[in-house]
Amino acid sequence: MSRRVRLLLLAGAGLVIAVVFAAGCAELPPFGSPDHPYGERAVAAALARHTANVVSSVNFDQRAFDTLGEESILFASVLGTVIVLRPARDEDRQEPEPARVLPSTRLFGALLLPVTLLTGGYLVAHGQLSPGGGFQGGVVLATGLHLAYVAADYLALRQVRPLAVLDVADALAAGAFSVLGLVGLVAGAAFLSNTLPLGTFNTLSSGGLVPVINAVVGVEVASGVIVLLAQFLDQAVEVVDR
Amino acid sequence: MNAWLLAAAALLVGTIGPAIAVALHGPSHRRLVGADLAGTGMPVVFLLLAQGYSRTSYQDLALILAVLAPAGTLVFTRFLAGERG
Amino acid sequence: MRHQIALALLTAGTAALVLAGLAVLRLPPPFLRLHALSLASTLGAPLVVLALAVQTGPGRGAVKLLVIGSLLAVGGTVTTMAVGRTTVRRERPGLLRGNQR
Amino acid sequence: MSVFPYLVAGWVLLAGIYGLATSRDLIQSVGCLAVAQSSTYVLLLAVGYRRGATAPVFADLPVGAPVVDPVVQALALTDVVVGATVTALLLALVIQLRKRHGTVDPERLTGLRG
Amino acid sequence: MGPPPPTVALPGTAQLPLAVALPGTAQLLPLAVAVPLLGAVLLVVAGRWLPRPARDALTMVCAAAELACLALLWARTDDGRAVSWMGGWGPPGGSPAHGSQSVGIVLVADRLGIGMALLVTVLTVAVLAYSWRYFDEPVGEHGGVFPALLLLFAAGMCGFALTGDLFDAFVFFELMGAVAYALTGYRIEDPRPLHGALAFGIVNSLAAYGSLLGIGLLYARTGQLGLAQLGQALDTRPPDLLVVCGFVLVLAGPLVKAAAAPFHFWLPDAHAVAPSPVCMLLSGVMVELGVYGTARIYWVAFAGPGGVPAHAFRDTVLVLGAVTALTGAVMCWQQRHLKRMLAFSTIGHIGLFLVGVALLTPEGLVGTAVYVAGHAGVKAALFGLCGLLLDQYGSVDEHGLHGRARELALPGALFAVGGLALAGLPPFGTGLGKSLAEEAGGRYLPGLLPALFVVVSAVTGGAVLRAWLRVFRGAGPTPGDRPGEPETSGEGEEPEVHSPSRRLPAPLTAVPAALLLGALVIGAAPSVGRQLAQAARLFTDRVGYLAAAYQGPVPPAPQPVPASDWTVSGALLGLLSAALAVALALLAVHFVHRGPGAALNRRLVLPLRRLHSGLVGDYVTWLAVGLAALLVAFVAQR
Amino acid sequence: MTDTLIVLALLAVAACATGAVLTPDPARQAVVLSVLGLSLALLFTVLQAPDVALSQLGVGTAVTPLLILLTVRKVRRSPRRGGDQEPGA
Repeated sequence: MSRRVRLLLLAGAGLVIAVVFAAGCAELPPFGSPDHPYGERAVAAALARHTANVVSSVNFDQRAFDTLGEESILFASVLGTVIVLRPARDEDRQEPEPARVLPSTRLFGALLLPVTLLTGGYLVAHGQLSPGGGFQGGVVLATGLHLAYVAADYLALRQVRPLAVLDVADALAAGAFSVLGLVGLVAGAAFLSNTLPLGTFNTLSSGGLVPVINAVVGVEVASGVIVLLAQFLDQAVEVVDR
Repeated sequence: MNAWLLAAAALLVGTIGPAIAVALHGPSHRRLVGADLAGTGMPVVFLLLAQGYSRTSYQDLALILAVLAPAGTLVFTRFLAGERG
Repeated sequence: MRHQIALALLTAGTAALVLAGLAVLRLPPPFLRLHALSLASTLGAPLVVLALAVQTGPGRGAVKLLVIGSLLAVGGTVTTMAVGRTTVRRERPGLLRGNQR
Repeated sequence: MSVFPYLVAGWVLLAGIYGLATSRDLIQSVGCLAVAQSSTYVLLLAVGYRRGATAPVFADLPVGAPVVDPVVQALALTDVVVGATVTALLLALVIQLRKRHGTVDPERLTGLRG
Repeated sequence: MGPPPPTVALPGTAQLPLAVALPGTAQLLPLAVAVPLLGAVLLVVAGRWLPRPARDALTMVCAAAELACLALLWARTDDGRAVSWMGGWGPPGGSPAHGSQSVGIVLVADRLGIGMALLVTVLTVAVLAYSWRYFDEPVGEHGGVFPALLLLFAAGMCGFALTGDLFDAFVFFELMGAVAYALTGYRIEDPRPLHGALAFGIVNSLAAYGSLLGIGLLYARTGQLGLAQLGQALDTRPPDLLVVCGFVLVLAGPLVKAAAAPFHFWLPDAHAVAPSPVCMLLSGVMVELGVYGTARIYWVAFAGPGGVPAHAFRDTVLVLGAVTALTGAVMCWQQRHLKRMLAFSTIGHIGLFLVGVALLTPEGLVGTAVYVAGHAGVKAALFGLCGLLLDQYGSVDEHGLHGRARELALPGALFAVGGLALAGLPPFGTGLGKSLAEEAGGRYLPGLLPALFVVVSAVTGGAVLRAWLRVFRGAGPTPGDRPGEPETSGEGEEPEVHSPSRRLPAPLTAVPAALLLGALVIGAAPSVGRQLAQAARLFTDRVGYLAAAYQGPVPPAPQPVPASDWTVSGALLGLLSAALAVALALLAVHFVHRGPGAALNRRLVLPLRRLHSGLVGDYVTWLAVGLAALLVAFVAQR
Repeated sequence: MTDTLIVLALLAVAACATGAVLTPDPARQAVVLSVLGLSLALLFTVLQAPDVALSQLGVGTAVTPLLILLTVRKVRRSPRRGGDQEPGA
């Protein structure tokens, strides 16, 4: 198919999709309408379970099964990336050279690294109270660790990054999620039921299972993203063709 | 309608808009100027929104961005400078 | 009274940031644009944060705001320098022969 | 205004499809895929918005205050994670592809056709 | 405010006395997803220390546990549905009147869903047995990753088959997608798998995002995510453009997964190059799950008065299926790369499955169900045999292997049997399914639809038999190359194992043989068909599904159980297509240069082959064109 | 006022998305994508979804552009196609 034909086909198809989509949207409730039945129910359910952040309640309690699937996707993607980027037979590793970095950058990175890790931890811990949670905090933790790379170089990063441990931590956290689900079954309730004490509203331990799953997700996301980024950094910096 | 939201809207038009415009043109390192400006302006917008909506918990957004945006920009400068390591 | 001070600071900060934005847009030479960047991070952002802190009043909230503000100022300065170095390398490779590879 | 956000979502999707269809670089294709995905966030959150309401986080909010729909936010959150990980996986494939094929231009990959 | 009353969902079926030791029916549903997930974790953690035999044994134990779980579920559900609300978030107070008031995710399993999950697990076990001595897997750090990915794949597919929630289906769709991309690109030393995996990944992800947009639109209208709840909410007002738009967008994902034309371009690229054991799963069951998803979503959510009219769905999907079937058959005949040939034959059969589903009758559905089961066995066996050829000769090229596999007597015989079974030879499951679907189709479009079934199965079976004659019998002259035509040769493949001179490992023959035997049993044992017929009746009972999901009393299904036995005409048509396949193969091998169809070939077939260009950009364009066509079709028939 | 903010954020998203697909060079696209991530986070905030905005900040402005940049770097540094620099740089 020539480029011209492709563009013509695409233009035609795009036009049709655009027209029908726009016409369909015209039938939607207007933007900002007050009618959200599922949302109302979710809010009530979250408050009944003493979880202040309703989004966390939906993610880690009411629709926790989705999150189980989502964490499995993360786990599978990390595994897949590791296996796709595994060293081939005709590749070598090359020790990277220390990099030259502006002194201001180095100082800034060194200062910021602890701040980032603290912020990430804070986001994970407050997941059921304020915006944030395991996922957001995990990403911040993982990205924060790579400040070591920005500030110094790859060699420094490798020293603060126990990859083998994180690899296992990622897997264990993924497994812990399923195990938490099984706890409900063993307790005679449904899979992933919230069988823990609910605690006082608006405290760090409120919400029963929510803070636990939240922490598990935080560990999984942080270690998973670090392993993921490590694979790419290895490729970009270390691995060379033989 | 309050002054904080008004200021946020002004920043969106006056700072973020130009930043996006710059980020959409030219070679990478010139685009980076736009990205950097957006990285500076956006946390301020988030703080103003937090105040304007009277939701102090939105300030976390600015905090996270203040931590992540410089890291992102530094990574960009590192790769675009074409050096090794 | 506190509100008025806050509004004044807010106006000044917003003006600085908008000025920086317009400068980045209108100034064609890449090195002049960098000045606009540092205007935004060292003047505009701290002023707005100060306005917010004044509005909030003394307490933990204000401290958090000031921490964010200082992060912004420091981070902005460092990134501006880094962007500047990259720009120099790309646009005037001769200037930094020592660092060239 | 009553449909504008939905239309923006549609626009972003079509833009992503256009980028994917015309891309000459597989890394850029993956970027376009990320753009196409952002249309889903826009639509989901626009659907959940409610005028005059605020975020469904009751730590600093009286119970009973009007809040926007938390469910779509949870869905969008899931979607963000899924998108990031799939992007990583696809980029890993691109890296290996470049090693084996020596190119990331889809037009120069002729191993599979007919 | 206190905690709400516990709303633990209990199964609607009677508890066996065994239930003290065994998990309850409702608990089995999440277990079917959790067991392989946990197995994958175990393998990744322990795999780096365990020696290979221990790892393989551990994998087998996990797969067997999963199999036991699903078999128990199959036994317990009989003529009913198992329902399980995740986290106990069922209807408030457990009352069916509040069925639409729940906030949780529901898993609903009837025997078709469990059957798909069982098929997944059986094939996974077969694949694990097959790859016992197959790969030289990486060791150490990456040990255990391949079986872990297989288990995750199984978890994703089982979750997709059992869920009763639209967004949850999206999540599991993405899970099986992500694993499938990684597994397709598993052989990183060879360039083509990476190319195929990338095309697969981009097209599938894009379609999944389309589905999610559709889910967003439907959520905006109804405020529901559960399939049953969604269907009920849609029925409260007449359908409009929004429903059509949401329906088509939601179907984008399943239809791309099902590789319906013109969404099919990724499939031959991916299946031709994925490791053979992975192909067994991809072609055997993952693609069929796309059809299953299409059927389930339509039946539960859109078959009501507020959804998409039955005639619109029937006519549109019939055309879609017919186009898919013909495209698959024509392209299948053109291939010399054996795995690519099998991939196109899968597309041909998918077209037939779509036709069977599109009839919207229990009869068509039971035919499709039996057909899918039989096809899974046959196709997996054939892919397994291709893997054997790859293992022994480092090639899957029909021309390059000409006569070279004469010494492989047993695999050769199996390959021939597979070809005949693919053509629908009685009493294989494929033959029974084909006959049942033909009969159901003949009632809607007499003559035309049965002819489609016969032609497509004869051509795809004939292509396999042609390859058998050339590769295993050395019949006819070696065909020359076709310069200037787009073609994928099967030569120069990186062998999947790096010790080609070794003895033929036993599982490489035993597993395909067992799979073919399974396909035979499905067709020959009447109880299989009868149970699937009951399942098909249950599947088409929308009212019953809604009631079950709401945990209310389920009214008895109105339709009679469709017939599921061999008929004389069906058996004759099966024999006819098998004979046609043999004739086609013989003609092609012995009269290769004397085709009167050269002009036809140039006019029609060559352009079609050119369309399969291997370009991701083209595939995305076709995806958009297909969506636009579906939108036009459904809007026009509203 | 809130509607104005939402419209501005939507316009920013649409502009960045359009710009990103029209940028053929992946390194430049990475810069645009990071700004797109910022715009999306802004949109989510004005749509009162700070949770999603936070993860978008992490993923959209940090992780995805970083992954793309690392891929670009790997691809450009591979020796089989030497001297392939960013066009126009």
